[in-house]
Amino acid sequence: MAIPGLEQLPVLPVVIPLVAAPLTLLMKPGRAPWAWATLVSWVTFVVTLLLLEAVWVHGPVEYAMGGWGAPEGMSAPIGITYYVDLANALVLTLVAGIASVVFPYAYYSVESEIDHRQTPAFYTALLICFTGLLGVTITGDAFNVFVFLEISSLSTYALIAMGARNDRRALTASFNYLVMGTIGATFYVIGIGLLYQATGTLNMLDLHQQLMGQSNRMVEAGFAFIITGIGLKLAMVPLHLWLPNAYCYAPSAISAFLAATATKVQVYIILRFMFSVFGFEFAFLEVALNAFIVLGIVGMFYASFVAVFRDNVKQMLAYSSIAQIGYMLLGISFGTVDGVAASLIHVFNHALIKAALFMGVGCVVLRLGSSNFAAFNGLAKRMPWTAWGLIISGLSLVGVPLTVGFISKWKLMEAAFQTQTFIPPLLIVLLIGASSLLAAIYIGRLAYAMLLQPVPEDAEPVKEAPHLMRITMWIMVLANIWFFFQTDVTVGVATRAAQALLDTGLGYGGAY
Amino acid sequence: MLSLLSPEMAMYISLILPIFGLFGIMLADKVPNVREGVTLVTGAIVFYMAIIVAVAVSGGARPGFEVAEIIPGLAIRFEVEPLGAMFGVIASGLWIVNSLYSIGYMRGTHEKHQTRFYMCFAIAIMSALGIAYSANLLTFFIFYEVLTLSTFPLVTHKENEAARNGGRIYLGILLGTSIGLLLPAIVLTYVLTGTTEFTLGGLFAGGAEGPILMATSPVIFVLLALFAFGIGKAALMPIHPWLPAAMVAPTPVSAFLHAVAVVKAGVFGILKVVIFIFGVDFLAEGWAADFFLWLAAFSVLAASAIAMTQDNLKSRLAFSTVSQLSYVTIGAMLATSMGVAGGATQIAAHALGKMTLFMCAGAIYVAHHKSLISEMRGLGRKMPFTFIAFIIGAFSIIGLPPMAGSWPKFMLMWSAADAGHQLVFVVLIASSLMNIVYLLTPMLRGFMDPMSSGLKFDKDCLAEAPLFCLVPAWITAIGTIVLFFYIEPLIAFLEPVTGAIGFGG
Amino acid sequence: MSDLLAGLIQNPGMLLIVAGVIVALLPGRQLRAIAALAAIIGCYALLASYGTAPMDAPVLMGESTLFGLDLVSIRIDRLSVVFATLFFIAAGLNAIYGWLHASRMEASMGLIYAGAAIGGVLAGDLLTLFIFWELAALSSVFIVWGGGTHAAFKAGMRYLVIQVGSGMALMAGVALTVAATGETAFTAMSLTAEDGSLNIAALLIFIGFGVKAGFPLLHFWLPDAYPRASAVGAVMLSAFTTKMAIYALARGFPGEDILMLIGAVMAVAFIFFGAAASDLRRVLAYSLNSQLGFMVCGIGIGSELAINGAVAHAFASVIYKGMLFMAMGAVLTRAGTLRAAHLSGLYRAMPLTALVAFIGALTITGVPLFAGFVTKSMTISAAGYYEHMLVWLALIAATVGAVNNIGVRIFHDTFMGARSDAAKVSGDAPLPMLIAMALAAAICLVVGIQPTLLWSMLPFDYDYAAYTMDHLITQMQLILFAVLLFALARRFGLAARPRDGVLLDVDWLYRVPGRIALAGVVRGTAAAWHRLWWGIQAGVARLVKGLYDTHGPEGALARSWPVGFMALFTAVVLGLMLIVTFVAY
Amino acid sequence: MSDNHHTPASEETGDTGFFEKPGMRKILWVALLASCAIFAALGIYGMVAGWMHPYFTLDGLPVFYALAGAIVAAVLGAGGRLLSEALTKPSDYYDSPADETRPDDGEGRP
Repeated sequence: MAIPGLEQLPVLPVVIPLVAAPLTLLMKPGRAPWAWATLVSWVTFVVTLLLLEAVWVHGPVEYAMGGWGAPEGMSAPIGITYYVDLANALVLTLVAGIASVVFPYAYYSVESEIDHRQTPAFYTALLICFTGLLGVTITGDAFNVFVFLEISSLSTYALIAMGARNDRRALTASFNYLVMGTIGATFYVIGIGLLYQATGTLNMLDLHQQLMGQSNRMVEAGFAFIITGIGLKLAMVPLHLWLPNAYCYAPSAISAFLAATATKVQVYIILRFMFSVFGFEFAFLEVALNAFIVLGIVGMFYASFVAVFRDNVKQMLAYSSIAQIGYMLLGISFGTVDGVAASLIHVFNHALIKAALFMGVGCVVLRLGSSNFAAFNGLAKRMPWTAWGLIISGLSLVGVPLTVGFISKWKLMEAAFQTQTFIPPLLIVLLIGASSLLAAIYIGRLAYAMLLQPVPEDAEPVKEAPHLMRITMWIMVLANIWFFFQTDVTVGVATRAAQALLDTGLGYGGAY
Repeated sequence: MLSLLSPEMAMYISLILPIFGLFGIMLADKVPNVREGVTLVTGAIVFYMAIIVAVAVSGGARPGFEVAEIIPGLAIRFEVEPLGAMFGVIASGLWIVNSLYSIGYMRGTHEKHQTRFYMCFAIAIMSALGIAYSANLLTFFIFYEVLTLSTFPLVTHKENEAARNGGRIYLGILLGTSIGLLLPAIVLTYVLTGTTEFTLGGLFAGGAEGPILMATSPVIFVLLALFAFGIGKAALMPIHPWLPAAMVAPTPVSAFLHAVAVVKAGVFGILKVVIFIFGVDFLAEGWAADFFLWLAAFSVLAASAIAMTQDNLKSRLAFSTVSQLSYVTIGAMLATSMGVAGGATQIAAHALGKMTLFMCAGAIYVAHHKSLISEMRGLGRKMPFTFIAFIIGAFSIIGLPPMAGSWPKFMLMWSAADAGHQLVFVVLIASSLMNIVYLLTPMLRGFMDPMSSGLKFDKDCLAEAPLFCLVPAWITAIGTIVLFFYIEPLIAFLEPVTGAIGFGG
Repeated sequence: MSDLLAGLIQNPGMLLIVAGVIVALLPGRQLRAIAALAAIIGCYALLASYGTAPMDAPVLMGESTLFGLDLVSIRIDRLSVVFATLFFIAAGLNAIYGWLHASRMEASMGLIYAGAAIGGVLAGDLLTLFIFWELAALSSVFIVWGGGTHAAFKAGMRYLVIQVGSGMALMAGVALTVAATGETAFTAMSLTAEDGSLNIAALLIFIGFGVKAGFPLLHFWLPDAYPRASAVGAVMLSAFTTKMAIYALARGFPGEDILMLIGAVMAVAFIFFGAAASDLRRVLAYSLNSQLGFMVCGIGIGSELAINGAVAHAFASVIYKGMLFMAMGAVLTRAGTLRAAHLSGLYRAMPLTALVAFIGALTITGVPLFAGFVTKSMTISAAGYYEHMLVWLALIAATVGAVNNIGVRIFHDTFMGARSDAAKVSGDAPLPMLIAMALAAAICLVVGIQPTLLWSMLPFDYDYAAYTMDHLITQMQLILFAVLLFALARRFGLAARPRDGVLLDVDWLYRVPGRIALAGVVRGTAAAWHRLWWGIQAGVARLVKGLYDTHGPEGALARSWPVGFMALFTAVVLGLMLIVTFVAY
Repeated sequence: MSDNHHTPASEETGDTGFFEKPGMRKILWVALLASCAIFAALGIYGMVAGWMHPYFTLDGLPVFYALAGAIVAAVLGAGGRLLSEALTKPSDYYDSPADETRPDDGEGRP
């Protein structure tokens, strides 16, 4: 680190929330845990921003936990290494940024949806989950990924289950997620085990070095286990079945937070493993990429179709998330800098979009107690701020210009045109367009209900959502517009990050 | 024109003012006179601004400004060239006429949600101006979509089952083609050239460095196809069904769609793409345009044939529009300077003519609640002024002097001769003759045909539509005649873009 | 004021058009008639002030630029001036004739029509010609509709289509011409290009002219529409459209050989149709068409004498044909019908009209002392001088045809003989009609007696002696023996009037099979499209339903599955993944 | 063209006008025949004497024009009749007869 006094920077994003989480549990139910969690998220966000800036200016940062660097003469580092390049710095910032908006937002929503006495536990779990997500992103150690993955997952199960006060089905959803998440984690750890068997290292950088030229059954199997495991966590079609209900029955704030962060982190892991750990020398990568094209396209369409017919807005958005993951997979599958950049950009943009949407739905749930379509009829007249926020972020989801969704679509199409895969580029682009149209249909349905449907006649008058929720939601909505104009953060960083990822060897060969 | 405003400032104002107008309309929800007053004042100012811009453009200026550069080579930027200035003047000018007419129509038929109606109009006109002034494909695309979305509530204004179905088709086709085809076309353009700026002489023609692609490359064909079908507002067959489907809207909306903004935005886009993205000469070198030329020619005839079978006056007019729009496409795809000039003048001429026709159709509906042609026999005696205006408009569409519609036809023929596509002559002539049959016959029957005994009107009792319906129709009807005589200034105005000042120019 | 308008408005025809619009707004028939007459005189004065110029040194005025082309609104030379003058005379006569009977529309459109014709013959370039050409079509169709019947409406629609078609052909030809040469000057052109191939541009223009000139097979609109107009309207129609086309041919295609053939066919063929038609104005229409053949032949011959003859005959033809239409109009006004089978013996009630018809018959058949004699002789002489025997024979035959169709059918059968029921009319033609007819008759006589008055106006200075013994004797022989034969036929009951009914002509082709074919194509296209569109809609509906069944809330692909299944499924996916991995490697 | 006025109907109706009087008709017949004879004779004389100038050999025939007039008239009479027989259809062939009448719409036309 060239910046004096910031040597410890890479570790802070994990340490701060990790330390803060148990403290939360000690607090009085009510406002204090919330305020504390919010404060933590903000501090973390500032730290991640500093980290991003540092990486942007000075290149990748390596941090050996407890000073256990690679001993003299040994190539493999023994201890856990944190390794931050632009790719994970971007995701870190994203996760922390989303948290710093969603946490404040959560207050009223949590008050109404969670048992008052459970609030300290809730915020504790939330902070732990936050820690896990950051840890997964930041670590340079394959096994450490598993650890943080489980940290975040376990807390997530608890958080989802807390939705049971509103709807008992949250329990089932949480249980399902638990089973599936555990399976996924298990697969992942088996995969890691196999790789360790083959290479004797768990450090990602080192893994890459060791795997170079290796292509035996064990590595193949490890690859398959890792991809399936992460794919499961990622809700990659056809392994997505746990996701809709989990998102749907979770408390509103949790839906917003998870939708915007959890799957995004998994996309980063996939990227990391495919390009940094295995790399292009790995013969099977091509096959996997081709499979991703198909899975991506299938996901884009299949999940969108389902979303079109859903009567519950949260479920609709959940399925939409699955479809959006299809875009990210598609970007990855191109195996080019542009493609991976497009994927990263979409990770970022989609987080903004989905956060805003779920926050909007949360406002509606707070006031109307339901996220069914019927509740949205005439919403533009009853809760104009919420409705217009939903519309704008919905347009962003569709990919309408002036919103970030457009940038995603644009970069993805641009990347698609420049690829050489077994599907003609033009066809891929047209399919992207077609699936955007499906998004237009389900968002259009929502917009139609809100704008043009009459308010039910027997409806009682409702107030707008509390200022806090509206403001935080609109911060997200405006971010959707802001990052259309400010593409340095997304396009600029993502392109360089993708470059770094694709450069053989985790940053050794790259300038970044 | 003496003006304290710079053309750039005028552009800012004309793009932003409608939004203020929107809020003004919203605030004046309960006071219809003030609300419509806001609309008209906004319209007048915007029109004035459009004229300032046009005057500056005719003086050789190319006012413009950049809002933001999104990605290198991809910016939201405005710059006005003559074609856009013309479209801006047409759209903003006819908006005033249309607003006047809307007042008569909406009050005459006691429509609901009038505030929303005027608000949507304000957004739509803003986006039409945005389209007119856009300096690149991205900006064009943005406002193109805004136009689609803002007109959707207008199309479904009646909120019944038919309106919803029509609206679904309208939105489905327009959004579908624009996102599904136009956006890929724009991206591909960007991928190939690194920019989407409208460049005089053609982006693909490449200027001094030479073309980026061979003119005969299949990629050019693919791109042209994506653009031609992607700009669904140009209603090239088979992308046209949204236009008849949108006929469920109140008549001012139809007039707006057909004459003021929407379809004009489409064919304007086609012209822009041909002139500024491909380049006229570049396109002429290759073979790609020929397919679309004949498709447009087919469109002209087939749409006319379908129009003949429609008994609903408005849907007949809708198919007539499909047919007439393809003239512009023909002009563009002939890929000669005279062709694009002909297409450009057709935009203006058709705007005036079709506007008249729709407003008359609406006036008939307001006054007598008749929308089927078979019910209009002898009605001309009851509302002669409406019918005469209609006939003038129809003459213009047919292409008879002294109405403006005759010049584009002549220029297209000229261009067809230049390009060596003599078969286009047959299409244009047949189209004119079919126009007579399906546009003129029903209206003249209202006058010239003796009435059947069942239909007797009092001799002295004219039952015209309200003046607010009638006067706008006459304004545009007279406009077609005026434009006939002032075609030369228009050609000269467009010359820097089209390169057509006539023979040897 | 725009360049174009500034140029056009100097054209007296354009001014007359403006006057026509104003007249439309005036109340009262008398006032309208007075205004119309004033406008005609005023505009004529303007034309007269421009003077005249020889053919090879025309005076050009009202120039403007359009599309980089030089437009010339007015070209003054002897050819254009004589036609313009003729049209002014015809317009004046029409105004007087319709003093009491012209409707508002007829009064106004009649002026516009005349103005368009005048503008057209004065036009110095093809584009200006096109403008007036279409204006003439546009204004005249209202006169057809002035007939006020449903049949007139339909005939008018057909008329408009074919007239606009003529204009469009002209436009196409002009477009081709300007694209090739950049010139729009309306000068003589040729159907064959310099390399001997067909000149498409000229051909299109030729066809455009031919439609209005009533070329055989393109003529059908004429006998279709003219008889449907009102009494006043038919007179207006007879004067302008066809003569404008004759002017255009004389200007554009003098000496084009094919014209001789076309003219000869016209001259002969239409006398047969005239003989077979039962509606008297239809008889006149065919006769008019046959007379056009004279002029077309003259233009085809192309010598100075022949062109002079064609122009002179056009002049006379407008007057006498107008006069005959006036007489028939008067009969229609009084008797209410023009079906030959219902009319005879009208001279008792309408002696003056009968006299006019008689004079008309004498003129058209070419009896000496009447205009027809001098004008026909020129063309026939030209055909003789230049050894075009077929043309010459055709023109002789056409003269005999005129004897039958006009002398026998129009004059004798209608006005002479027993008084029919329809002939029990209230009196002779109204005064304004009589005045107009008398003026026309006077012109016929003046020209017939003092032909040099007309000679001086003709395009070329050509000293032609009409009143030679040769001409007198041959012409009288021709007429008298024809009359004798018809008289004998009547005497011995060999001749009968044509059957009452509709006489089929070429128009049958498009009114029956053409109509069916067009309707078939139109319906077929529409049906095909609608089927396709319904198919698409039904397909989309089916697709949506199918998707709903699979992806809807109850669909297999969207249901919530039990966790056991999910786990199992995950295992399956992993298994697949492993298999693929191993197999692929 | 003071020609034939022989119409049997005139006797039947008994409505004889100026031209239907038998004396008048006789005069007209005589005048017609006489003028025919005169011009035929003049033609023959002119041709024989040589002060008439035929265009072609065909019209060098002394009474060519007389013959031509008579023959064409005969052909035309027969031809017209045939054409009428062949091509005349009932009045309602294209339009209904009602279309031909001008309905009284109680308004007068524009």
